[in-house]
Amino acid sequence: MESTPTAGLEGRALACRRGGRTVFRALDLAAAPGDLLVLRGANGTGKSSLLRLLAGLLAPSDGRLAWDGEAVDEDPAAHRRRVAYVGHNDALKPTLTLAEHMRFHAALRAVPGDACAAALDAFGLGALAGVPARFLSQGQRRRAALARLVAAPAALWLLDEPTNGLDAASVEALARAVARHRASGGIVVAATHLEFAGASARTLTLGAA
Amino acid sequence: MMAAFLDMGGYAAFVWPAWLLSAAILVAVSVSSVRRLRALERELAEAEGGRDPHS
Amino acid sequence: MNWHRYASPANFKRLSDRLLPWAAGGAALFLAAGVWSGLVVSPADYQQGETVRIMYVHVPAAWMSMFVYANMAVAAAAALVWRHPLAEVAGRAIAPVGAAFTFLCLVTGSLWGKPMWGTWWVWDARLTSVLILFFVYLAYMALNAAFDEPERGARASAVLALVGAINLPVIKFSVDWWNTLHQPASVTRLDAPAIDPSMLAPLLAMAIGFTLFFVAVAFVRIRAELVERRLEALRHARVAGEAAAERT
Amino acid sequence: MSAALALVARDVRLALRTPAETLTILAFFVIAATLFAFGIGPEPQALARVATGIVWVVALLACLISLDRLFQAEADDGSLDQLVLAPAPLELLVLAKCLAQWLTTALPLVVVSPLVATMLQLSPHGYATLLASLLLGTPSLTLFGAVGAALAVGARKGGALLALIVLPLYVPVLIFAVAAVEASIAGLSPRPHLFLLAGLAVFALTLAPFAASAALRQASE
Repeated sequence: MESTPTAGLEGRALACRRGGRTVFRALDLAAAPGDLLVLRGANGTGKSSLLRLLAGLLAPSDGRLAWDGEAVDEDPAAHRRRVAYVGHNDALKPTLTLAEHMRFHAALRAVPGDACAAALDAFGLGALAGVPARFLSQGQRRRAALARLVAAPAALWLLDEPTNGLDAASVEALARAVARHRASGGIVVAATHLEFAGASARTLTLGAA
Repeated sequence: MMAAFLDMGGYAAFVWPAWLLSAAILVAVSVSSVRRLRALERELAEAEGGRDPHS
Repeated sequence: MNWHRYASPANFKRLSDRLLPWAAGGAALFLAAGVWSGLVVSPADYQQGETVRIMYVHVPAAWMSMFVYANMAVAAAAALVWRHPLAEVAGRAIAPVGAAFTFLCLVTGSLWGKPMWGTWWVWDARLTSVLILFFVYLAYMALNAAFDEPERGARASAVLALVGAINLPVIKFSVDWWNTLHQPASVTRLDAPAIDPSMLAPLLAMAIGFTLFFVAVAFVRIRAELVERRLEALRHARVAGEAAAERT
Repeated sequence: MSAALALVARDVRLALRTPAETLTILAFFVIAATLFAFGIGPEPQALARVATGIVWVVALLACLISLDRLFQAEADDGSLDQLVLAPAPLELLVLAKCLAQWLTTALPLVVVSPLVATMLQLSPHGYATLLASLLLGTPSLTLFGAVGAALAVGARKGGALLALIVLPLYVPVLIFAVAAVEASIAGLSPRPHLFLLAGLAVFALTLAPFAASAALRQASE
């Protein structure tokens, strides 16, 4: 009798080929609900590739990725519902205001109405709701991306260098959001250099071979 | 007889270019392909010879 | 059945070493027979005279342009559905050969049309369709080469090969429709004359000769692609090796 | 479904916020047509004979050049990842993008086409069918163009790449559309040609979203 399927995310012997080369091979990882997994490793060791693989943007060239024991590629739509991915750039259209971005995001991810406003306030962007994105600074743009992350009802957060360009207060806001998400049983996998994680964060170092 | 054959009933200007172009294309494709393969294999031999070829 | 083992240059080399001589030898044999029967033995056509001999290269070239594209479409499907490494490489390897045959078909068609209609280019339905097929080949090769990363180019052009394969019948139908709409009564279709047996032999000999030639060249070109892919991997590995060395 | 409608609304709003893009396409449509007049000469009979073909070819080219930013802009600012990762099927979102593109580019072309047709001395019998053929034909142009635009995402900048990919797919649309207009000018019924054009639009509607989505998934790997 197969042991009870491990809850949350589990990758076994994952391999990733990208740009004609094998970025990583035979990589195992597991993240149970409430976990925070921090990816460490120099540039080019595959942190971003792994995050895109976990998000389902990139198919593993080998190995198996499972969620609650069930292979992820069996129900890609369900996996897309449970993933919120923040990449390097912030997906902002210069001529649209923050509020318009949030409204579109809300429709795209089926976000309940009030969550958007709360998310903007959580990152101190409430006052900037009516401002077109082209006026925002690098830090404000990053916070706009994180606001949409927080608003989305996704169990698995995949963050690629989320603290780039953030000031101390925003890093603090992100840390609180991560803690809240973990407390509610969510999982966070983040590639970052900063120690914003606080307590009980597990680390996976890539390219250590 | 040879002259008649070459003349192709007055259509030499069309029949011969057609066949010669066919031959030219077949030769060009085959020669360029083989030469490309040889050059790449030589390059691979050097690259792999220089270091221990893994998997 | 693990096809993947043929993806490595060494294994594929063994396969092609066994089959290549047969394909190349067969091609030479059939082409020689085709030349001999096409140019010397078979009679002139009572209507078109000697120009009918152009048909013995024009029609096989047309068949090859479609046969090679069909191979590309199958390779594209295999590359996209099963991510088969050999299929990804095969498409890129044979496309230029298909384009060469298509170009040959167009030029010989023009050489065949000139004595009959006095113009180098006849907007005959079939010739026009082959012209569009030629553009699709060019688009495939352009898209294949338009990415820094060869694998990305291979998969993008594979999608185009399939989209092209689905659209070619529609394009063929629309060109025929367009041709019949603007059909001036005088221009008869650029049709091969009723094929009587003495003309069938050279036609088939040339067609088989072209096909075997294509198989032989395909082996050579696919091997070259696999070797190039291997070199690419070695270069990446060396760069990664250097990066690792710097870090320690 | 609401995601798709939200995407259409967002893209239309984006287009309205930067009207220059649409106006440039319309300007190209008119200028290119006038170039043909300079090439063929002002003589009305000469122009009238080729007017249908010119109007349609220039409309087709205008549609083509408006498409290369369709997905590349999304890829550049990171929105493409969010679209590919959206719960809604990517094919539906691609259709939404195409609908928005059609509304903001093809429709204006259709509105301006009588002006261009008049400049090219199109016979009066052809106007109604010209509009019908453009309305029925431009969806196929947008959909097949979207496949080309998706395939070219991330490709090295080559202006002609999109044209080389997409123009062969445009041939049937051009043939049926011009045939329809020519038929009505000649006093014949344009219906068979327009039906074929409509059939082509349905064909494009079923093929393009899947091909474009496959290309977009590759682009975001």
